[in-house]
Formats: sequence, structure tokens, C-alpha cells
Amino acid sequence: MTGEPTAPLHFEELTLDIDTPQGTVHAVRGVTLELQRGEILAIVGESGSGKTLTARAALGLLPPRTRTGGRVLLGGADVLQAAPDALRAIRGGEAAMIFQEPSTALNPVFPIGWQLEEGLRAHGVSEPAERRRRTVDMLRAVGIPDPERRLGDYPHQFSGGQKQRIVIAMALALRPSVIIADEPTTALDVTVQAEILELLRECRDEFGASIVLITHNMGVVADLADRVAVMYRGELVELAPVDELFRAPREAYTRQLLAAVPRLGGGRDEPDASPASVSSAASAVPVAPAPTPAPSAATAPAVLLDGVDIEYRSGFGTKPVRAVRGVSLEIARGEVVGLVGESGSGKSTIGRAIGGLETVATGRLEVLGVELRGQSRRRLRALRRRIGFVFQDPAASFNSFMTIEDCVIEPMRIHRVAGGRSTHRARATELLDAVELPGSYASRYPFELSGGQRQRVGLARALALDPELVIADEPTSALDVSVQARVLDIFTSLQRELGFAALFISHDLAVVELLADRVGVLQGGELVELGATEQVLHAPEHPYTQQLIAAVPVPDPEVQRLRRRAEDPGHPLLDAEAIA
Amino acid sequence: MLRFIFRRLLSLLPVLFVVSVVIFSLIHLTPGDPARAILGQNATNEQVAALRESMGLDRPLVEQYLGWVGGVLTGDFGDSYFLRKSVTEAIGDNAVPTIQLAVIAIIVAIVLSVPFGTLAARFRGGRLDRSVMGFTLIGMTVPSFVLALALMVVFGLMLRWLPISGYVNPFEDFAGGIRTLIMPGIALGAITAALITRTTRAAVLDVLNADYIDAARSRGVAEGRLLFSHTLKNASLPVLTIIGLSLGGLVTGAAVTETIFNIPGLGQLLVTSIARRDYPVIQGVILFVTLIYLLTNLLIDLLYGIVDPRVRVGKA
Amino acid sequence: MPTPVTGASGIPRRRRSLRRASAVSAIVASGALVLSGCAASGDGGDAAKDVVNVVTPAQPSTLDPQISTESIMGEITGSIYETLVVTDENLVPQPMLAESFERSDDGLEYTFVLREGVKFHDGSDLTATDVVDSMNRWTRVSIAADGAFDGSEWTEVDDSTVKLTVPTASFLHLLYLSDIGTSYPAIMPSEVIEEFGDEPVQDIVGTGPYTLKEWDADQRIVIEKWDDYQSVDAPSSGRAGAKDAVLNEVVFSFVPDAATRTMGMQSGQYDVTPELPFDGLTQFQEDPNLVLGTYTIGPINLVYSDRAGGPFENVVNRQAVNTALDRDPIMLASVGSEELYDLVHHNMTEPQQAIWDTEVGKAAFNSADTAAAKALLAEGGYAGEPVTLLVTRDYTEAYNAAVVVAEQLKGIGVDVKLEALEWASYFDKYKEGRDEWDLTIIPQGTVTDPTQTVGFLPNRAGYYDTPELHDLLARFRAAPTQDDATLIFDEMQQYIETYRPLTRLGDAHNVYAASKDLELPVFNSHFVWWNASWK
Amino acid sequence: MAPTSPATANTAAPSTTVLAMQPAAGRDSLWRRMLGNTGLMTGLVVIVVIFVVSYVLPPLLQLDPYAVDPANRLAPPSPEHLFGTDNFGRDLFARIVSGASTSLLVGFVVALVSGVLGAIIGIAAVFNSVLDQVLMRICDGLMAIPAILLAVALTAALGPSVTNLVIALTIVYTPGIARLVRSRALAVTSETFVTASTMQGAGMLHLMWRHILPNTLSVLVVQSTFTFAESVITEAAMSFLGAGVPAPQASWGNILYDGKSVLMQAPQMILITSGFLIVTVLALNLIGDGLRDLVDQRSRSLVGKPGVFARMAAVVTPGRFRQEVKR
Repeated sequence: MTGEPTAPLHFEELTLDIDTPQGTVHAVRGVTLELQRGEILAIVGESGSGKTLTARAALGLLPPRTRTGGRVLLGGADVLQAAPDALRAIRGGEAAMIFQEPSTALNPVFPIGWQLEEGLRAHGVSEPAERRRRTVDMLRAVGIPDPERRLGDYPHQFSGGQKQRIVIAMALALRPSVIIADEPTTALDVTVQAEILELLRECRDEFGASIVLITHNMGVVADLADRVAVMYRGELVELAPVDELFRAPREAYTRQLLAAVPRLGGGRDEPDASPASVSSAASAVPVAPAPTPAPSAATAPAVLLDGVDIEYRSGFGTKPVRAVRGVSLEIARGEVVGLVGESGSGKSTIGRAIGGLETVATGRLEVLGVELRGQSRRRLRALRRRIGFVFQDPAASFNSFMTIEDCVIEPMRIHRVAGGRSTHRARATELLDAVELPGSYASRYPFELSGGQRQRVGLARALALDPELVIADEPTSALDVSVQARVLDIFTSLQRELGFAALFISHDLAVVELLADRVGVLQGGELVELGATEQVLHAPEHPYTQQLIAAVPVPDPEVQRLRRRAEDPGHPLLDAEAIA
Repeated sequence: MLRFIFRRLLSLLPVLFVVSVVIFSLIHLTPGDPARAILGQNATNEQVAALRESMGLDRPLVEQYLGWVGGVLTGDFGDSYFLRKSVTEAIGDNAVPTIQLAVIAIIVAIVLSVPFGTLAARFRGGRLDRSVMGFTLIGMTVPSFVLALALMVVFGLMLRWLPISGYVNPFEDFAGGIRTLIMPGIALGAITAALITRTTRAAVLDVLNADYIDAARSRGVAEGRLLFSHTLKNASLPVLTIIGLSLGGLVTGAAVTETIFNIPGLGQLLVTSIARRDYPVIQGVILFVTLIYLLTNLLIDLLYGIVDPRVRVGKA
Repeated sequence: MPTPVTGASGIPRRRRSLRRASAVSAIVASGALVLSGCAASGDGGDAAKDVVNVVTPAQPSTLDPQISTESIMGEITGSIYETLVVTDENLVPQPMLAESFERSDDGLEYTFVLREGVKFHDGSDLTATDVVDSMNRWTRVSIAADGAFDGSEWTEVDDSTVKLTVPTASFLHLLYLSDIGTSYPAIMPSEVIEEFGDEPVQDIVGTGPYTLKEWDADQRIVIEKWDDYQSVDAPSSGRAGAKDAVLNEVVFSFVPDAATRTMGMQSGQYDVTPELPFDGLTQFQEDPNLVLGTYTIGPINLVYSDRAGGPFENVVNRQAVNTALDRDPIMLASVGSEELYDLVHHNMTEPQQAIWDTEVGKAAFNSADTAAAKALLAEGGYAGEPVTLLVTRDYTEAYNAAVVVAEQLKGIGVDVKLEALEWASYFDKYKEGRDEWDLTIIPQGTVTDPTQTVGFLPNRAGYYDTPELHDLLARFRAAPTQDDATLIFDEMQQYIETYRPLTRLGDAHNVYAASKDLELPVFNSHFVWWNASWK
Repeated sequence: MAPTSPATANTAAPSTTVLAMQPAAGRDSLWRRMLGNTGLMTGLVVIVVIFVVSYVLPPLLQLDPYAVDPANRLAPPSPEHLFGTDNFGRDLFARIVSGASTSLLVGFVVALVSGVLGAIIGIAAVFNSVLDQVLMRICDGLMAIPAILLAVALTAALGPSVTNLVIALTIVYTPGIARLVRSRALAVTSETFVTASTMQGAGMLHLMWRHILPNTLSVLVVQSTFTFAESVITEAAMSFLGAGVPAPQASWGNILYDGKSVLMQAPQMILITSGFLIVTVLALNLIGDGLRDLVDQRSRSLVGKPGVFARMAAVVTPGRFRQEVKR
């Protein structure tokens, strides 16, 4: 045995090749990595960098048709060669895993108590009373209130944060020496994220577990990690202590990665001059009527919400749910307004209402000078011609049966823009050029493009008819940071150039800070704060805004450490004594 | 819960209305005259006309329909022209064998399909999977009457293990009853078995790909336990659906199977009643079968709530 | 031997579901035949067997013996009901419920003296009132009595004597009175007749050696030995004489599917079937456990529609078709074996040859002369218009024949389209929609006399209503003796040859089968259950 | 696989599953993916062969499925009559071959018509809630009636003919397809790209035609294939009850019907015909399953080695498929 006995987890020249009908994917190429006792090791990288597979290999959880090379030593034994029984003993006992999406990591049709006990049963805790006692203890330890009563509840009866706590409780149940945490906070809101991160830290501090943390969020890394491994295309690019990495990244890729991370408080982004430009004036295509982009010249504001209530009705005879309450907001011509809030705050609903997809229960909603309430379908369609939309998930917002060109042309076809197909195509090429995509992409299908490229097509589509208003609903939240930076750049420069008004919806305060002139903060359907970006983000007045900003981990370990100390929870969230 | 059931029951009414209209108009559009069938071929046209009048068959269709529906709503399905009993009695008598047959077919199907479907999913792409899938394809392909004849020749004629045809009520003579029902049960259940096997396999595959299986695996839960405790409960939803849907097919198939095996069930009753234009029986049986089918599917919807805590019927 | 055959009147044999009509009528060999064979101890050898399982395709729609024309009814009720007179094994009428009977010299009056001590199944005594009520009802409702008994009257002379008066003497009277095929003059209690009138009776109360035990609709009918039966004190002969029942029960099971019935017979599940599929003959000949027999079930006829404007409105075209057809291939396809059909040139069947025979039409019969047929078609002005051949698939023999007929007619340039319907639709169209078809092939039962055949039956296709025809029928019915009637039969057959209302394709035979262990006498087309027993 | 497209250079999907990492499928790969799906190709080849044989052989060999020869009925297979003769002495081979064209035609037309009608009804239902209620209640009603019985009743009412049989089967199978299309269309309607199109001001027809229809096409085609198979079996079952393709026209159903009564004398009638029936339905099911795999994104990644057809194609056109076979 050549592995160092002190390291609880040791990857030795790990290679993973996956066979697919399209060929072999070399997912992980010769990664050597060691997890020290009591250490939190972050593995960062973009999607497809192989970080998750590497970590999962520690538990032998690999997709079918995977060929392995090298060794993964866990507590001295090679996981890749372990017999099924030995593997079972390792899983949960030696090493445990926390998943990205807590709602799918729990079986929806079994009570959580049953699922928690299952791991114990698998590891030979045969006494039911004992299992129950330990289960209750674990739940209490991770902060589930009233655990005795909730053992019989099903996963859907818990909130997202609570579910993640339960998943962590499961991981801790047998006090494993290694915990693999795969994007443990990605699916959660920032305030919840802060709590879970704190909980993870205590897993280490109180239980002495070593943690492998997989994440793409540099803020989380800065907050939690001791050392950072950077992976790119299956290879380990850089491995360094966290302070060192942030202070002086050695590799170009790491630098690039860090540079792309938007930082809260970084101020407004000044984009480079756009290499291409699109303007209706210069366009060969007459897109009439040409809107006047000058913000001051506009007679009516782009959007006017005045005491707007929006209600959902889930079915006949059910009580309507009020998603938006008394929101008043004005977006001037040419202005970019950011709207932030956690999930369920109603930010997307407002965006949809402006597009006419939701009906306003009370209050006034005017878009480009047109009152939306009681508007006929035809007038609504005519109005939509003047609005562009960018959606969150670029993969889902394109019909996979249409080429990129068709997608971009679609708005022109819908509104029967003069000029016929050849003019439309010329315009499409121009638009693709504007979002920095080569014209050859016109004949491709959406699924042949990467996420970032798709989102740029989404932008091109939104701009096809020279809109006066663009609504962007979380346009970058599904993208990797480096890709996100590029899309945001393009968006900003096009906005400058074309002068459309924009409503930019996001949960990411740093992103909003990059673009928005003004920012609105939503909580539970109410607009709690609205003001100039700098003011709201740097000198927030409302306690919720303050809380929100405080919860965002800063992608700088030193700063983050200071911030944490300032907050100091005072008491450990995790009560290790209770579990002993 | 009760309100939910009530609402669901209420929603069956339009479906039953459609069925009643379709059946009624189809039957009355079909050439062939029950009065002539009753009187025999030697009746004079005057006799036939008189009987038609006394049966009310000369009245406008809408009037006849309303009369029939009115009766049905008060629980009176009318009297058979030929069986010398009321339609309700006839259905009562003939439903017993059909339901027994359907139950046996479903049992045969489930006993065969759930374990094999699960194992096929577990060993996806392996030899077991391929042979199970091959068998299901054949099961879905061989028409039930061909299977029925083959079974009769082999087990009834060559081996003489089982009676060729006929029916004995298992509640009166259990062994004898099972002996008469086992061949028709297999012939009828084969297609359903194939369907359920495939559904089980697909559903289990779905579940096996779910995160929570990986999560359970990461806790060290054994593979066998994963397969049979985790997946089966999750996979039972689509399987339940397909069972509900195939019940319709079972009664349909029963028409052929019952005719071949001479089982006095609803299917055979229906086929003979169509041949002799016994309008009240045809209408009553089809309405009854439809109702059973709809109620079964309602029951299965309710079962969802038990299997899957997310489907809370009370609030649906 | 001259065999006056009883059976359904000139109507289609009814088959399939309720209208199965497979009369075991007229055995090939002679009047009576006892099926017997060496005990080949089949697997049905339970101890003390006194039950026989009979399998037939479908239940009768009613068991009313006076109304029903379905032969399965006759099969079942033959041992439940009795008539005044029956035929013995020499086909001579013998008294049954009557002690004695006599015919007046002028043939206009018959007197029947009733047997003493006869009881109905319900325990009541048989009286002259019962007989008069029964016979008068029969005269009204029975298709068999139609025509021959027009204007006749039954009266009660005293408690044990009844009298029948008829307007004209006819050989037909005793023939029909002793007929026990279908719609026969069964005697039932007056109370039953009062209750049901001319509607089918539902209380099956007779005087015979068996009683109706159970009728499970569409499943089975069980008849059971009646212990209080008062037998005639005379040796058993044909249907006459003593009836000392041995079998306790006879179970008639109704199985619609032919393949299932066949396999059921083969596997020993059933003991007797009056009707195997035609192709069963060759298949079962080697079966050591079964005894087979065949009997004539009746003609398969091609009937021409008289629709106005149709090609067969013209008799020349009808003759053309008649000339063209080659009957052997047709019948071979129809029944599957040369042993299972006869070709007869007149309207009656081969077993009736001794009584009903004629030279008329014999020479030109089955000429299969396509050249002559084409010439006739040209003469008849047939110009290739489409012709619809209507048939039902529910009678395989008719359907099979139709397929070959259609092929042969195509051979002489007739544009035939086969329209195969299920029975109910077919029969509706056959009776009511005569302007929607040109030709039909219909299987029919054997009949007692020629007036019951197509061409002479009113309200049917092929009935050309002329004074000539009326006169012919009247003269025939008034023939006092068989010999007189036979003479007029020549004229009737000449009428058929001239007007060509139908073309007879051939007579089909049925195959019946019974277990070798069963002693089962068959007489005059029916199993004689009271003389049957297990060996 | 096609050389890595530029897209794969920075594939960045939100998920970190293997799927995201695999090279994106090239556009021209449909044909190749079909070749890779052995079941699908087997099914297609079988169906095409049966189709061609049933239309080409009869005129070529002068097969007459109607020529009766009662003297020579129920003959066992011989050089003269490859499959023997039926109960009319007709050549069974000619009957089966000509029956193939009837059965396949019935199945095909039913699949086509019910597919089209089902698509129209299903999609229309999504766009109007009143229409939806009415149409779906009718569909529910028709679906609740056992299929064969409904078909038998319909043909009884309409009268026996191939056209009426097709109409009856279409009425029987359309509701199921309509329901399926509707549920798929409902799912598609809630997809972002439909919202995107709506936000661009798209009208109902545009949404239906450009977005909903293409995205329901996959289920539609798959289901139509299964309907094809079902129709072939149902026609046979109906003939078995005496209500299928009217005689003397040959269809597999009525050959089986005729064969049933001579099961013992000429078992080849049932055996050979059911053999053909089973192979055909099997092939159609394989096509359906194959198509489903083809349109199901999930199963794409899990297909194993190139199948026998891909290898054959590689032999015939080495250049095009080299990369695939090399593995």
C-alpha cells in the first residue's frame, strides 16, 4: 500500500473514461489529489471539468460504462477495486455524500425517518429503538425543530433548506471521516446558503470530518475551503491553499476564472468596445417603426407599475395566492432596472406581468404607454413587438426543431416584417454578428450550441425587432461564471448602443450591480427597497436588503473571514454533544 | 377526501353520457331487427310490425333513448329480449366469471411481470434483460385467440391436464374453478403481462437513475434492497396506471377469450347479444363495463395518494 | 325405403346463436340406427354414470314445441312432450297419447280416444280439454300446420275422445300429426295455454319421460328423468311404444365456437354432439373413442331476387346461371367431403326419393355448360352490370358454396360481388331488402312436402304470384293420397323448371358424433334419450 | 461520431452529468443513429420486405388468391402450393401474400388517419378549454368502451367493407392518440420556448404549427406505429369474431377465421398465417420502440456498441462510417 496512511482520501492518477455512442469521453485524466484530515478541500471548475466525477469516484458512484484507471484510496483501501460488500461498508461508514439538489436526493415516497434509519440499518444497527434515537439526535443536531414529530413526514413537507439539512444529517449519521459535498448550496437561496455553509463548517469542526467540496461558486470557496483544486477539462490545473490561490493564482486558467467572478461592490462594469454593433439606423433592414432610443425624449416611461397586485389561482374554488403585493415601479426609457430577491419573492411574476402573461388583479400597469389591464389580445400582440425577452434557461427557451436562424427570424415572421425571407436572413446574420456569433451558426440547431452561445442567440432574438424594452429573467444564472461574464458584456454594450430600457431580474446581487442603474429588492411579493444601485447595495436601508447582502459570500477568503467574524453566530449550530 | 371522490364521480357523468349516446345510436343504426329475431323467420311482416310497436321500437330514436336513460337513472336497465330475465340479473350473473377471469389474468400478469420487469431493469442490456424484453415483444404480438387455441391444443387435447372449455365458479368448487379459468386467464393476461413488464422495467429504470437512489447507495444500502424496497414503491405509480388502463383491454379480450373457452361472462354475453340484437343487454353491458373501467381508474387514482404522499387527493 | 322425413318447413335452417337448426333428421342408413361399439373405456368412465353431456352450438330461443322451428328445440323437448300419434320404426303412425285413432272413409274426420291415467309433469291429469286446446293452438301458431290444416277444427267428444274435422281430405294430415321435428303438435295443459296464449310458452310442462330440470341461459339445459312417467304397454319401436328411461340426466351445453366443441369432443369433455364441423368427418374417423354418423340436413339453394330492373327479373338469365353452375366443386367446398352431400334434381331430398321423385328436369340437371350459359346471358340481355351475391358467414356451408359460385359466375362473364353479412343483418336484407341483392345462397332444412320449398312459399324471394301457382298449390293440398300427390309433384317440378325461382346446389349432410361407450338409438333424425344408456 | 463540433469546446450545461460532457450529436446523425438501432432497422427491413412482396409478387408470379379448386382443398405444403391450400383449395401462399397487402393497408391507413386526426384534436384541445372539455369527454367515452367491441359494433352499423373497417378502427384508435398528443402538447405549451414565442407576440396558429406540432411529432409517430400494429391484430381478432375484412378478399384475419375450423386438418393455415402476423406486429413494435429510443434524449447516451446495421452500412460505405466502427 503506497497511500499515505494519514490522508483519509487519496486520489492517485485517477482516470475516468466514459463510453457513449458518440465516442469515449475522457472525463478525468490522471488526477492526483489528497484530502488531509480535518481539511475542507474545494474542487472548482466549470461544468464538464470532471470535478463531480472525481469526487464521486471516492464512493465508487460512477455512471455505467465507465472505465477507471489509477487508484482512489479511502482509509487505505482502493475504492475502485473494492468488492461490493466492502464498498457498502465504505459508503456511509467511511465516506458520505451530500447532494446538490436536496429535493431529488430524498425519495419522495418514504418518510424521512425511514430514509435516515435505512443507512443505519445497512450498517448493522439492528435495534429499532436505537436507530430511532440516533435518527432523532441527528435531526436535532442539524437543526430540524421538533424531530420526534417530524420523523414520519415526507420530504415534500420540508423547505429546501431543511431538506438539505436532512441530507446532511444522513451523511453524518455514521460519523464518516470523509464527506463529499457536491454543490451543496447551489439550489438554495443566499440566506439559506449561508446557514448551510455554517453547518458544513461545523461538520468539520465538531465531527472532525474531512470534506471535499465541489462548487463553481468562488464565494463559497472563499468562505469554506482550506485548499482549492482547480480542474479544467478533466485535468487538475492548480492546487493551492485558498488564500494563496485567490491572492496569487499561478495558472492562466485560474486567473481567468477568478477574473470572471462578479464581485459585489465591484461597481458598474465598463465594457470594452463591442467588436460588432447593431443599430437600427445603420441596418440594411428597415425595421419600422424605428423607436427613438433617446431616454429623455420618451413621453411615457417604458414601464409603469402603480400599486400592482398579482394573484395566482391554482384551481377552481381555491383561494388565490397573492404573488405580488402593491408594487410600484417605474422604468424610464433607456434605463436598466435590476430586480433582486430570493425564490418566491415575485420577481419573475413581475417580469411576466409586464409581458402580459399574468393579469394584474389591482393597480395600474402601463408598458410603453399602453395600459395592460383589459387589453385585447390583438393590441397585446402588437405591444409585444416592442418588447424583447431573454429567458433563464437557454436550453429550454428554444424549440429544438428550429435552426438558430429560424429562431432569430421567428419574431419577424410573426409580425410579418416587410422584406421577405432574404431580408429576414440578412437581418439574422447581422443580429448574430452583434452577439458575436459567426454567421455559420445560422444553420445549426440550438442543442448543438453551448449554453453561453444559446443565451447569446436568445439575446439576438430578443433584439430582432429593435425593442424599446427588454426583460431579462435570470439570463445568466444557468451559466458558468466565465460564460456569464461574456454574456453580460454583450448585453451591456448592446444596451448602451441601442438604448433600450431593460428590466434585469436576478438573484445574484453582484450581477445586478454590473448592469443596473437602479435596483429594486423584493421580499415575499413586496418591493422593500428601490433606489440607485450604489445606494441600495452599499448603503442598504431595509433590514432585509442588509441581510441579503451580508449573506452573499465574498469571493475573497480574507475579506470573507473578517465578515464572518464580525457576524459571529456565537454558538455552534451543530451540537456534537447531542449526537455522541 | 370524500369531496374529492364525489367530484370525481360527478366527472364520470359526462363520459357515461357520451358512452350511452354512442352505444345507443350505434346499436339502433345497425341493420337487423330484434322483433324479427324474437319472432323467428316465419313471422309475417304484420306480426313483426306489431311486436316492434309493443316494444316501442317504432318510436323516434330520441324518445327511445330518453326512455332508456330514464330507466337507467332509476336503476332499471330493462329486460332482455331473449334471456327471460332482466338486464340487471343478466349482468349480475355474467359479471362474476368475467371479473374472476380478469382477476386471474391480472394476477398472472403481475406475478410474471413485476419481478421480471424489475430484474430486467436492474440488469439492463444483459442477457436476462434481452430475453425478458424478447418475451414481452412476443407476448404483445401473439393475438390472444392464437394463444388460446395453442393452449387448448397443448394442455387440453395433448396433455389433457385441463378442461378444454366451460366454467366452474371457484367459490363453489375451488380446484375445479381454477382448472377452468387458468388457460383463459393466461391467454387473456399475456398481453397485459407483457405491457406491465415493459412498464415496470421503464419505471424502475427511471427510478434507478434518480438521485435518491445514488443517495441511498452512498449510504451503503445494498443493491437488492435498493431495487425492491426503494424502486418498487416509486415505480408502482406508472405500473398502477397501466394496470388500470389494461383492465379495459381485459374485458375486450374477454369477448374473444370467453367465446373460445365458452365462459359465460360479459364478453360472451355481449357477442351473442349483438348477434341477436338484444338491445337492452348490449346497452346495459357496455354501460356497465364502461362504468367498471372508469371506477377502477378512479380507484387507482386514489391508490396514488396512498403510494405517493405528494399526491394529496384532498387538495387536488 | 320410403322415408317421409320430418323437419323444419321450407325455411332456412337456423344456426348460430339462437337460431341453430341442426335437426338430426333422416339417418342415412335406415329408419333407426343404434350407435354402438366396443367399450373402448374412454376417460369418461366414472362409476355409475347416468348423465350424458351433449354439446351444441346455441340454445333455442324458446322451448315452445308448437312454435319453435329450431331443431335443437326438438332435440330437447322430444322427451319432455308427447303427441297424440307418433311413427314407429317402420314410419307407420302409432298412437301415443291416444289409445287409438281412426280416419273416416271420406278422409274428412279423425277420431282420437285418449289413453287412461296419463299425467302431466305438474301432477294434473290429461283431459280431452287439454288436447283440444293444445291442438287448436297448434293449428293457429304452427308453421307446419299452415296450409295443410287450414279450416280444420278440433272438438271434444267426451272426456276421453276428441275429433278433428277437416275441409278437404289430404294425405298431409297424418303426416304432420305424427311429425315430431319442429313446431309439432305437442300436448300441454290448458292452464299453460290460457296463460301464454299464442306467445311462446315458458312453463315447460309435458307428459314425457323427462322433465326440464334447469335452463341456465346461454349455458345449458338439463333434462331429468321423471319417475312418475306412465309408459305405454307396448314394445319400444321408433318413437312409439314403451319409454323406460335409464339415463338420469341429459345435459345440453351450448358452445358457440366450433373449434372448442370439436376439441371438447376429442378430449372427452362431451359425450355427444349432433353436429360436428363438416371437416370433422375425416378428422374423427380415426378417433377410437367416437362413433360417427351422418344425416341430411337439407338443401343449399341459390335464390334469385325478383327485383325490378335487376338482371334476374328475366327468366332467361336465371336459366343461364342454372346452366352454368358445376355443382360438385361447389358442394365439395361447401361441406368438405364427397360423402357429405347429394345432388338432387328436384326440390325434395334424396332420402325422400321414394315418395317425392320425378323425372322432370333430370336430364338437364347439373349441365355445367358454360357456353350455353353465355349464350343464354346474351339472349337475356345481360350486359355486365354488377350482381350482388348475398350470403351469411354464420353458415359456413352456404358461405363456402357462395365463394365457389361467385368464381364460376365470373367464368361466364357475370360481374359478381360477394356480400357476406352476419346473420341478423343478412336475414333482414334477405326478407326486407330484396331490391338490394340479386342472388343469395341460403341453407334450408328438409321439409315434409314440396309446398314448403322456395318457389311455393309466399312472402319470399322466388314466389311469383300467379293464378297458375294458386291452382297448382290448391290441387296439391287436396290430393287425398300420397300417390295422387306424387303425380302433381311432377307438375310442381315443371313449374320450377319453367320459372326457375331457385337453383338447388345440393343437399348437405351433417356429421354427428357420440362416445363409443354410449348406447344411443337414433330414430328419424332424433336421438331417443329414453332408450339410451351407458354400457 | 462526427468530428467534434465547435460547440463541444465549451459545453456548459447547468448539469454536471455525463450527458453534458458527451460531444453533442451532429445533425446528420439521425440516419446513423437509425442504423445504430438494430431493432428499428430489423423492423423496417421486415415491413418493407412484406410490403414489397405483397405488392410485387402477385402480378409477378401471377398469384391468384381467388382461384378455387375444391377438389384440392386443405392440401399440405407442396412444391406446387408452397404453403398448401385452404378450405377452398385456394393457394395459401397467394392468400397470405395478398392478405398481407390488405392487412398492412388497413393498419397503415388507420395509423395515418388516426394519427392526423389525433394530432388535430389533441392540439386543438390545448388551445380552447371549452373545446378541450367537449373533445376529451368524447375521447374518454370512446376509450372507455372496449376497443374490439366498439369496432365490431361500428362495422356492424356501417356494413362490412374495408373502408368501413378502416373508419371503425380509426374511430377506435383516434381518441387514444388525441389524448396522448394533448398531454404532450400541454407539456410543450408550458415550455419556455412557447412562452418565448408568445412573448414575441405569436398567435395561436403560429404556436400550433411552428412549436407544438413539431414537438408532439415524436410521440405521434411512435404511437401511430403502435396503432399500426394494433390495427393489424384487431383486424384479425375482429375477423375471428366474424366482423373483419369481408370475404372473399384475403386478409390475415379472415384466413385465420377460415383456418380455425380446420385447425386439425390443415394446421398450416393458422400456423403460417399467425407466423406472418406475429412477425409483422413484432417488426412494427420494434419500429415503435426504436423510434421511441430515437426521440428519447435520455436513452441516447445508453446505446451500446454499433449494431449489425451500422456495421453493414460501414462495410458498404466505409468512408462515412469509419469513425463509428473503429471503436
